Amino acid sequence: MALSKVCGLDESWESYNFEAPAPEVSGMKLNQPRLSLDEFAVGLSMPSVDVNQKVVQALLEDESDVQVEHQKVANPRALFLHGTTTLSFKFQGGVMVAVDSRASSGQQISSQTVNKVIPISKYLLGTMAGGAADCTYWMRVLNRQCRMFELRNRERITVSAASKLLSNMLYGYKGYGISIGSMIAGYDKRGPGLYVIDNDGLRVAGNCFSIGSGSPYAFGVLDTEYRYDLTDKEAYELARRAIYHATMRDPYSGGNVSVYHIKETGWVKIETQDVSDLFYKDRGL
Amino acid sequence: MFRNQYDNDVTVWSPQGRLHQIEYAMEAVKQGSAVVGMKNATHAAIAAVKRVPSELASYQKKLFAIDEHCGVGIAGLTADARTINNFLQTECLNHRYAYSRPMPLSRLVGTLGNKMQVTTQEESGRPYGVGLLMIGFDHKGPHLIQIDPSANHYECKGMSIGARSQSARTYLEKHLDTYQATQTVEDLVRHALRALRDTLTNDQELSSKLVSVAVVGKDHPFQVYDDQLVEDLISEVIKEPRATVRPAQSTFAVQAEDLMEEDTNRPPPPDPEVAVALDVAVHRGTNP
Amino acid sequence: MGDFSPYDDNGGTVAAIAGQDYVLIACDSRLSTGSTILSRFTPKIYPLSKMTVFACSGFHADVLTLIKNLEVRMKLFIHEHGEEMSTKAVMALMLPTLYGRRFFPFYVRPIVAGLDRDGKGLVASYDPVGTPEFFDYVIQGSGENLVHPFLHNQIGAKRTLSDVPVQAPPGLTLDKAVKLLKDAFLAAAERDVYTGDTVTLVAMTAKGTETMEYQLRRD
Amino acid sequence: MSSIGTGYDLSSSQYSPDGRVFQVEYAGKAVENSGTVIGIRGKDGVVFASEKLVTTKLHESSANRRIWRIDTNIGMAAAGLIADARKLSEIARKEAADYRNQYGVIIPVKELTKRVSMYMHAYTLYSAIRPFGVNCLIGGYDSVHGAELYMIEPSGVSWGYFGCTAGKAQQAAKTEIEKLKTTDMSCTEIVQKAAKIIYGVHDAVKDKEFILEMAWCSEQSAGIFEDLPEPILKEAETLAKQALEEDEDAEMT
Amino acid sequence: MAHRYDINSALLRDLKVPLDGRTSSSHSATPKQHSQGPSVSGTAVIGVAFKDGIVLAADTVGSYGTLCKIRTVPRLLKVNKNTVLAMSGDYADFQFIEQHIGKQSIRDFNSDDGYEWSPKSLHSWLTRVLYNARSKIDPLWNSYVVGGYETETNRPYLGGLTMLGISYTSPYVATGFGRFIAQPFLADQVEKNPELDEKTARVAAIHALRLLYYRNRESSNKYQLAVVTKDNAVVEPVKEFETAWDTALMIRGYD
Amino acid sequence: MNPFNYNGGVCVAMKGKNCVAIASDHRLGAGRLTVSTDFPKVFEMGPALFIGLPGLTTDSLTVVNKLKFRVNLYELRENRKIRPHTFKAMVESMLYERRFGPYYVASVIAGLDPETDEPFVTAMDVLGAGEVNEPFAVAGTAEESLLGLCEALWEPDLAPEDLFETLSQVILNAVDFDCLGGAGATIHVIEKDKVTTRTIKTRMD
Repeated sequence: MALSKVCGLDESWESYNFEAPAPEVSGMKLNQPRLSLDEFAVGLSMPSVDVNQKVVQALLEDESDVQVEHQKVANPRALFLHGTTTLSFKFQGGVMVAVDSRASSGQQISSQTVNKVIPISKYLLGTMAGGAADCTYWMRVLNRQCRMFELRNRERITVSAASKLLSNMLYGYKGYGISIGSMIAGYDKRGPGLYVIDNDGLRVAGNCFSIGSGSPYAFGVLDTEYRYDLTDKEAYELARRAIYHATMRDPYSGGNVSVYHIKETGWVKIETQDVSDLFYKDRGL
Repeated sequence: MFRNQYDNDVTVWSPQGRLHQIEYAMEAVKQGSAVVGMKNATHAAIAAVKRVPSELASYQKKLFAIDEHCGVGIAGLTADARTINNFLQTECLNHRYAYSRPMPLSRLVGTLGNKMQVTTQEESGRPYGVGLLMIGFDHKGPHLIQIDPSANHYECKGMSIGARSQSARTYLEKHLDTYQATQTVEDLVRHALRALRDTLTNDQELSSKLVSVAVVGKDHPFQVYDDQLVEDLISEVIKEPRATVRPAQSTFAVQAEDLMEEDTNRPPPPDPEVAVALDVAVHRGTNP
Repeated sequence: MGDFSPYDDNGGTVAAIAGQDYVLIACDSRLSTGSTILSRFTPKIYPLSKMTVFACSGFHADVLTLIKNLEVRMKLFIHEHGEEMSTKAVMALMLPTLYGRRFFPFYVRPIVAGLDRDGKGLVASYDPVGTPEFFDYVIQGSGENLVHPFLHNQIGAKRTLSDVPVQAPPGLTLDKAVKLLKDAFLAAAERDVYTGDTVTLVAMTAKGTETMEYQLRRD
Repeated sequence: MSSIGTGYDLSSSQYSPDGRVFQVEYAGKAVENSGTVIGIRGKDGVVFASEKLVTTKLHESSANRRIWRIDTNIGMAAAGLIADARKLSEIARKEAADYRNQYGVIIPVKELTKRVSMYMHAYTLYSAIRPFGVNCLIGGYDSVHGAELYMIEPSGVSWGYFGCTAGKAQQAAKTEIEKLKTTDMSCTEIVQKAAKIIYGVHDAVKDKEFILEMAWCSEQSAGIFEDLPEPILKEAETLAKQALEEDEDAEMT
Repeated sequence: MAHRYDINSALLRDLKVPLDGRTSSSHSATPKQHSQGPSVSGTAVIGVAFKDGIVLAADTVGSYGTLCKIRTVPRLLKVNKNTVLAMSGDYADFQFIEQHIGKQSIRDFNSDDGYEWSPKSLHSWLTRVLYNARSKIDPLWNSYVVGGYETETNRPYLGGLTMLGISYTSPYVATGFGRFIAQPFLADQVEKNPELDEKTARVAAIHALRLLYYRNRESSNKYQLAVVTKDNAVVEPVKEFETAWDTALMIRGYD
Repeated sequence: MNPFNYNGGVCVAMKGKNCVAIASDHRLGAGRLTVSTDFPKVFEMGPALFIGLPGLTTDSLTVVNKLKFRVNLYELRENRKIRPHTFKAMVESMLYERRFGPYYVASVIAGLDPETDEPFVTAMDVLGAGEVNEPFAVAGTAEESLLGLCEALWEPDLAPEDLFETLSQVILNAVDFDCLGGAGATIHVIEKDKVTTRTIKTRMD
């Protein structure tokens, strides 16, 4: 009864009283399905977590469409983009970042031209491995957070702080199936910085990382030739070669190799090259 | 105005059964610059005077789109209008979301009226200090609806609210049949401009800098005219001699207007008594 | 849970080509579920604004909902800014819209196509949670694997990946593009049971929009 | 009203020393400023008539309705603040819909009146809200309960009536209705009487023009609450005007 | 951050064991789900558009599994003079929807502003309702055919809708089992004769039901038709159609 | 893991005018590792008869050996060259023998009839079910891409050179979209008196 609202009575009062409890579906706003306008706030809002999360999670556990008695049960996760080789290492000249550009869903190549380096600020780069949308989205969120930090504190955010922000956010969503393996690389007042972040909230600092399906091959090259005192030229060549060789051996990596160098003055893109071109150049063909 | 112990709160009735706070809110509408609206068989139009606070400032926006099929012109507190517009837009969006067709104007104002009514009955807020002229087109044809801070709304043939709007109302009453019979939007808008012209002081003249125009109608989504279009329409109207405001024919015009007959240089006529909250003019008496 | 699955795949193919001075979008009109056809008269192209269209295959209920959501967001933008969203802005809007449902994703294969302010064509495709891809041609849906290599062969094969243009080369005129997509859909309808009935082509240029329809296989 | 202005009349949560709640009484004043509304219950239905005062000819004749349909066979008419009355009509509709949902039948007029009057009463209890400035006439007809008519006052008090009035000329109108044997009359007859009453009590000097708005729920309307059909309304108006002129003539001579 | 996810409350929710063996209705650990599958249900319905109207057809069985629980139950709902709804699937869910449609119709009637359900708006609203329900993993177990005359465009309107919220329009629609058996027949009829008249459309609709009856144990030959034209919508009384079983003798190999 | 995706690879064959062509890619994988980029999957069964066997490589090699043995035996016994139709039947029955423990190979056969010089192509699944009336045949990890390309690019009565060009476009563009295929391709164009074998470059990643 409308009266109950005026009297400030608890809604549950109704159901204890003479009236039969309203069916729960009435919560579906059947009369007029309305939009939740919160969802339409312009800008970035956090993805919503529904009451039925567990049910949906169970549903999406598999990464492919399931065949049940000849009837395909559609599963959007089958369409998410995956696969990668990314690497990053510190050296005397700053931080190198290099990535491939292939995105695949299943064994099908969806794209050969994905940009897997996401600029967070002039001094910060993030790399993308795992779910492409997950990475893109959370990097956008991180980008906003970093800018807020700068506006509030009148100084650049450190690589350490930026990576901590991201890992904190991801930890909040732990167990919900987000897939991210990312390196946050940058240059701040403490010098070059490099962290690995993953979707469980892990955050580790280090000198030399590679992430993705092609990372074992990239490590093979990197670990052999990596020294801290590489010249800039040598560092570019090493980064490029590590990615290139990984793409040759890993079916889920390929396309272009892009090389970035983060210096004290900010990051610069060194080059983007088609790995197929590199191959034929290599063989002198 | 006299001090009055019953005018502090919207939740207090005066011994005469009046709600002074609502009446005061109605006064706020008159602080806003004038808006004129009218309709013919197929279209509805609104025109408004936009104020420019200084040479360097841009003008205050007067006309707002609510949905493809409707929009409003406002007079009074712009900030309050923003809340109302938001509400109206959301309602229209929701209706389209559920039913894939535009919300009928009667339902839209109905919901708005009920929302506004709450502010006239509860202490937690104050009544909205803004009047609206809403134009729209739905299955029933074109609409012009006046909405007051008192939460009343009236379906109108023509109407004007805001500062010096009585002069425009006089025009609207006098030419009621003429503009209702217009065949084109342009003719309709010209009438709106003429009515609006009557609200201007003598040192002002219609121009696209001063006037905004919006129309809506059959197969014509709500559209705020750009300056060029407005200028084109104005150019004809300003060729006409400026009317001496002469409200004589009006059945309901307020007495004070008669003063205007001889001397056009006198200050503009005062606005009429507010017909507040009730559907009838309440004669102001002294309080006990 | 029982046997209930909240998802279905209603098939269908959508494709688009961005040209120097046009954009061309194509879709079939078959809506199927499992082995049966629900409707042969449901094209998958939806206009969003004067400059932008949206095309989408996948789970039709999600598609319809996604469009409603986009329409709401675009209208709010108009209310806020007093003008329609540019094609580029719509393309950017897709990520938050799709990612907002990250934990209960739309099963959709969307394409956004339109003209930029200079009348150049723009197309973008997305995965179900919003990863964008900007390219001069895109194709999504049940016939994707069949037809994508063909378009690649006709448009994109000879170029190096390190420098992929956003518009197809000037040599690919609108007429050629129409023929190309028509052929592509004929091929898709030939081998993909979820694609067929009618191919609808929408060509947008600065001058206006033109819609063409051709019959496809109906079996 | 000896206590007016003594400070005990500023809140509806406050009694005056002589035990009155002035705010509720003042709200009643608002009703008395409004155009007259009458409701009459006959043997086969109820009829509402309202004197809709016209403040400007710029308003459409449909503007400012004061009679609303609440459910298929129940209507409501109101005198007082129209915005308040609209809100109450909305509340009444909700209650009627809820009842229908719950029990699958139309709400009895008595039950509806009870719920609306409880709602209005709640607004007389707190200082943070004000009483409704509305007299609410609720009436309906169905074959089981027959015709029913109730009026709720701003205080939340409600009574059943054979005929009730509210607004400016409520006293005069009441006197007129009392002259009728309403229980024996059919709605068709009542319609003409009601029109005549409204025309009769209208104060043409103070309020220049008005529109007669009428609705009924009767056997003739097939148990649907609806606006009086145009021809019947026209006829009643003509008769009322004639009667009025005759009266005036009689007075003159 | 309207939907900020609170990990603790989710954990607590999962761990909570109700002491009295049942969960409180408003905060249950597992989301409430109504229809896990259809109970008393109706089978396929048919819709055919002709050149100035539409025909909907349905048999009148409410079956409970293989039991023909109710022999005569109306599965066509006249919403107003422009709009008719045909249902298949769970009957209780349909009644729930029916109640809400009625509620809104009364609201429209009360408002007296000439605004009411149109086939398109009903189709759109039902789509949202069914989609919302499926999104709660709590589906309303129904498919619908919405038919009518759209006064705005002055054309007949015929649309289908599945329980997941997949909605579409088509000159011929069949739900459930009808998609396999009736739809090809209807397609043939409509494509052969794009300017179908009412009479042919009626015959086609009844024949489609007959075809279904031959192969569907959940249907019967008692049926109802609804015809909507520009001026009116009529849901006709229950009738029976003729059947011929002489060819049945020639069918071998299924026993 | 799907055994077809363990080693990867594709085959495609196409009819021309009095000629037929068959092609395969060069990649050999082992799960998520590319082991070799020089592993064509087309095997010669006679002067104008070839079979492509993408699938699980260990099975492919076994099948090839067994088939070669049976073909030799057939030709010795019959004292004539085996016809593609006959060969198809042979493959069919051999694969079906393993109905309940199949070889994980799909097969593409291309050849000219030794008597009529009629072009012949067919493709078969693991159990030997095939179609003979299509002008092209595809198998392997990029099956759908190949099919789409053939459908769009194939024309009737292609001359040997055109056939080569068309087939190279088909395989080239198909493996560009396949993670598990690529790394070069070999194409055999079979005419009445000669077989032209050429290797083409593809992307290597």
